[in-house]
Amino acid sequence: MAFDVDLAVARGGRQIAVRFETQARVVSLFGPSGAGKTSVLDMVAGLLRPAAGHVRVDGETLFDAAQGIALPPERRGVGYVPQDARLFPHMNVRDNLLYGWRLTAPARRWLALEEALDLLGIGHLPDRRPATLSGGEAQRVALGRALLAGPRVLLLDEPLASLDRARREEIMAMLERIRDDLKIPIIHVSHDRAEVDRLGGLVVEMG
Amino acid sequence: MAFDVDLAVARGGRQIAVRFETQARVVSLFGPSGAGKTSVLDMVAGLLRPAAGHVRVDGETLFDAAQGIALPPERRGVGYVPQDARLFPHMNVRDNLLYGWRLTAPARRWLALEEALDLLGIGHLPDRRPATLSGGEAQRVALGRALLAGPRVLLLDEPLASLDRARREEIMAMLERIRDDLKIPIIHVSHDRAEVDRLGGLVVEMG
Amino acid sequence: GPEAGPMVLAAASMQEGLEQAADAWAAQGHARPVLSFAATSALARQVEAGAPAGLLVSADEAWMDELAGQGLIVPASRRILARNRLVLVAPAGPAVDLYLTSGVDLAGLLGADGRLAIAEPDSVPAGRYGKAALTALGAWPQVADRLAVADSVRGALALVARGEAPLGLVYATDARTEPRVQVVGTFPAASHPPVRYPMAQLARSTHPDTAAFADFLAAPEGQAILLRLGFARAEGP
Amino acid sequence: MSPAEWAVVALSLKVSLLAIALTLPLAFALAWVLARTRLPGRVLLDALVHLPLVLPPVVTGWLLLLAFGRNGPVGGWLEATFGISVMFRWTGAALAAGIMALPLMVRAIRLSLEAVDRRLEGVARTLGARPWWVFTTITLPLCLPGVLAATVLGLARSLGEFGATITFVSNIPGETRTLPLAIYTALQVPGGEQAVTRLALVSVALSLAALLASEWLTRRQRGRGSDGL
Amino acid sequence: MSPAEWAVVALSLKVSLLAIALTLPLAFALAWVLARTRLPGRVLLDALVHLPLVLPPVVTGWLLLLAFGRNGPVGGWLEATFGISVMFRWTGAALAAGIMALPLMVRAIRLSLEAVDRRLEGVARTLGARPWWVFTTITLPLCLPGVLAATVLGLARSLGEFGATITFVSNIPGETRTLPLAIYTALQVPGGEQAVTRLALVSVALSLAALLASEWLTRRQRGRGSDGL
Ligand SMILES: Nc1ncnc2c1ncn2[C@@H]1O[C@H](COP(=O)(O)OP(=O)(O)OP(=O)(O)O)[C@@H](O)[C@H]1O
Ligand SMILES: Nc1ncnc2c1ncn2[C@@H]1O[C@H](COP(=O)(O)OP(=O)(O)OP(=O)(O)O)[C@@H](O)[C@H]1O
Ligand code: MOO
Ligand SMILES: [Mg+2]
Ligand SMILES: [Mg+2]
Repeated sequence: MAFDVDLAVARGGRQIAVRFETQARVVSLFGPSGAGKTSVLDMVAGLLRPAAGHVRVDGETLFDAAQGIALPPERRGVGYVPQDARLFPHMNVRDNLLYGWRLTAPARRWLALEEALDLLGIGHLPDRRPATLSGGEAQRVALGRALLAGPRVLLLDEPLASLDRARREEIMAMLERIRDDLKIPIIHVSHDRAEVDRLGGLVVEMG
Repeated sequence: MAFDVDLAVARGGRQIAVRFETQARVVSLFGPSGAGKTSVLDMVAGLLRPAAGHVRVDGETLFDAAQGIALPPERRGVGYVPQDARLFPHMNVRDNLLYGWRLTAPARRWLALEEALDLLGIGHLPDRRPATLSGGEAQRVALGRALLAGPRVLLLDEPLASLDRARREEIMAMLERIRDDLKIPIIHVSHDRAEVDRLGGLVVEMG
Repeated sequence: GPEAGPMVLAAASMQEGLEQAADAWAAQGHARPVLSFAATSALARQVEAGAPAGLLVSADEAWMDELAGQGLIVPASRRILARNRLVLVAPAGPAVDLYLTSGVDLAGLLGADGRLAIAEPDSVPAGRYGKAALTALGAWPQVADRLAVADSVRGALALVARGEAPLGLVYATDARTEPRVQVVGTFPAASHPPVRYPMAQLARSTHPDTAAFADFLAAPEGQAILLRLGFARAEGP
Repeated sequence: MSPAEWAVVALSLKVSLLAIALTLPLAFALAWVLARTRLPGRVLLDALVHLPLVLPPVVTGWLLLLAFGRNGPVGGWLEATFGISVMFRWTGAALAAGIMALPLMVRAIRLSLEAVDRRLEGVARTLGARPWWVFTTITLPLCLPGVLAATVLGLARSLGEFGATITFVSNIPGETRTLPLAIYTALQVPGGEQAVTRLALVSVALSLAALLASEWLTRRQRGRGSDGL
Repeated sequence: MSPAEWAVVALSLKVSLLAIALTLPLAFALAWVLARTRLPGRVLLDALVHLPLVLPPVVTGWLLLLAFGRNGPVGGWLEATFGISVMFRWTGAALAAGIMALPLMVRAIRLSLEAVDRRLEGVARTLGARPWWVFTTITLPLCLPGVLAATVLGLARSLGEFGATITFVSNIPGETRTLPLAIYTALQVPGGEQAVTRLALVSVALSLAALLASEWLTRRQRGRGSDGL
């Protein structure tokens, strides 16, 4: 079982609940704005405490309310790309990218800085501060930062929303390779049906 | 001439330049991430000072380097929806929405609060603080805030990027009405070719 | 002997005299005493808290009594180091000589809105003596609400020197340090309790030179230094 | 507490409140200049603002006496022009307290001002707000935490101000004898500890009240925040 | 400046630097508790931190004397256990200066700490950083402006500290006679104004240097910002 997720939380007066159990390596969360997609990623990442339920990825329990298990975020091995890029404003792009990489055991890493710069087309930015990046540039840096940490599962919150078609195409191809070659499971939020279809996997409708 | 725009600025070591002169009521800026689309909107809005050039909308000169004209932002009558929503964090959604509305002469207004809440599907949010909104909710509030100020020109920076298809459809329809019924010119950034095609008008390729 | 001399805690108004005396003592081949100047109240409280000092020179008998009551001083060592006179000062100008006697019209001298500069009359020694003197002369009721109360004699002196107060009540020793003021009258010795600076060795003192330095201060050589600065002889008329 | 002691408390409050009321706008203006402008003499101005903090209070009081005394340049001018003098007056005590509080207040406001996201001000202008309105509705509320912190710090500092006050305007019952001066007086005499303790506790209670008020205001302004981890 | 005066300056620096070095971590810890925890006694703690600001400095000095004197609870214990005493020592002067600077430093740090976007800390944790590392690499650098402001304020306040110091550790040349005490001492002798002016100018120069250093550090940390309007 790649994913066994059953989560519930109350937010802003709304009841958010999601449940899926699947062998699929990719799960796409789909649903209207405000349905709770970001909240689900936050709960899987350990940034929002669920009211009840559990999260298991590839057999490992990250959270289980009944058993009183709640791994802290740093031990979940998730590569999270938030909806807003949320870059560290006091570090340049390079240090943002290497933040998780430096904390990862060399054996766990599967991407090098140069590769990431190249794949994401941000090779001209490493010395820039986040405040000077365009929307799409920031989003790509956030993606690179998550990948460089050598995560065991990817949580992508509309990671391609501000990117042009060509760039989006390249990154989709990269995500496919990550899915297929590295066998890294992905939970992914998108409003783009084509994107969702292309990554295949389970589509979870919310809201 | 709806738009007569000729702008140049240097940013992050890159030369950004754009030029269009058109009768079209809608201009779509199209181009890769980092091409300078946001920078152009910032210059039209008066938030970034161009190195050279001019901006004329419906015959009115907002900026002209040669003539030394540079209207301050508050006198340009632009309805700007930034790429990040940039809501005022210390006000609730209602006060965000009404910020420009309250500063607009009643005769200039063409939208009421209730209509905006309704059109944008944010009728349940007026008492919430921006920090508690989802990505798409914040984006819709930013759009409503710009529209309620009764602008004479709309500057939209990927305003629908985090919205689901149904909501996007509704808002596109609204933008079409604004374009056709109110004859308000629009400059619009999008990576979605379908969106661009639907609004018609001039497509300006950048980068 | 040890490289540093005994620690002496002394009222701020004794500063100049004690510095000179310490120099003279050092010139005789002794280690120079370490002098710390502050308000008497602060010094006394430091002694109460167990400060490791040798000698205390107080501006005030009350604090010395208090410490004696707690057994913090060597009773036999207590003696008067010097005395002072209370004077009335005004900003420097044409010489004036007032006879400060019963019924003196201080309020008249202050003018319509002038104030009499004085150290805090309820707590600071100079102020207490001043209040006593003014009361004895029958002038207190006239000036009680016309005071400019400073935290120390120096503060009162500064107010007169700057011309902010037309009159001030200070010690004779203070008056002669400030060229911008002139003494316009001296309070009769009988009008207030004698202004005396008691000195005593602290019970905790350990430095071998402590008693010798105290003796030096009380001896003619030490007294001469203080006399030059305007203090009155410890014993005498 | 005796009626005289209550009068001291009332006077202290009056002096501190006037001090803060006068100093807050000045502190804001200075913080603005330091945070937002590129004035050539900025660092010198900054150093000047810090002066009352660095100098012993009696020196500050002494400088005030030189400037605002009847024979000082400012004091003489005030007297000649308006016939007013702050010497020996509670207004002078407020002046001294305000000056001593100034550096603390400028710092707190400046920190908050520098943390304001200026892009929000830009958006507000596109919505039709003139600079002054942007300031009132965006900048000022966003740096309210700093303004509140400044007010509390300033109030506390004013309540505790002693050295500059007594040097400048002396210690006149009912006019300039604020709490610290009363406490100091009590501390000078043997056995005055009881009065010191009583008055010190009143000082503490006053500043506790100011703190509570500011905490409440901050919490109110911040509104309901995130429910995140 | 005479050699004795230079010695005073050196002593002042030594005292102030020790005071700040000791107080900064404590101030940070207190700011953290006040900004980030929901400790029940928070407001009381806050009030306690403000005490040295509200009370006249001599009262603070007196309280220190009561606590750290040979017969005081802390002082007695220190003496009995380690055989050390801060009475009449420069370490005691640093203690007094540090205590007086504490409330200013706590406030400045707290303001910055409250302005940190906590979602950044969350992201850092998903990237594998433990809480302590998040603190070191994210939280601390982001509130560096507050820490620097606290350092400058604290340093200035320590350099200017007078009342608590003279009350607590007396006025001992070479040991506790810092700049403000030297100024006070100079004020007692006729014609001391020149020395007062000289020493006051040194104080000002020192704090100007601290200010310049902090401005430079802040600018360096902030890096090249936006080129926007
Ligand atoms: N901190 C918060 N406090 C209160 N309510 C919140 C908070 N964050 C989100 N919400 C609410 O919870 C609901 C789910 O939000 P979430 O961000 O998960 O939605 P989403 O599906 O990601 O939407 P979008 O596609 O617009 O990003 C929304 O109604 C939102 O308003
Ligand atoms: N404040 C700034 N300082 C320096 N360089 C900047 C700044 N803001 C933007 N840039 C640079 O200017 C270029 C144009 O940025 P802009 O935000 O206009 O791009 P964009 O076309 O909107 O891109 P995107 O689609 O990713 O939002 C980019 O290379 C960006 O890195
Ligand atoms: O020397 Mo005193 O203690 O100011 O009268
Ligand atoms: Mg979302
Ligand atoms: Mg952009």
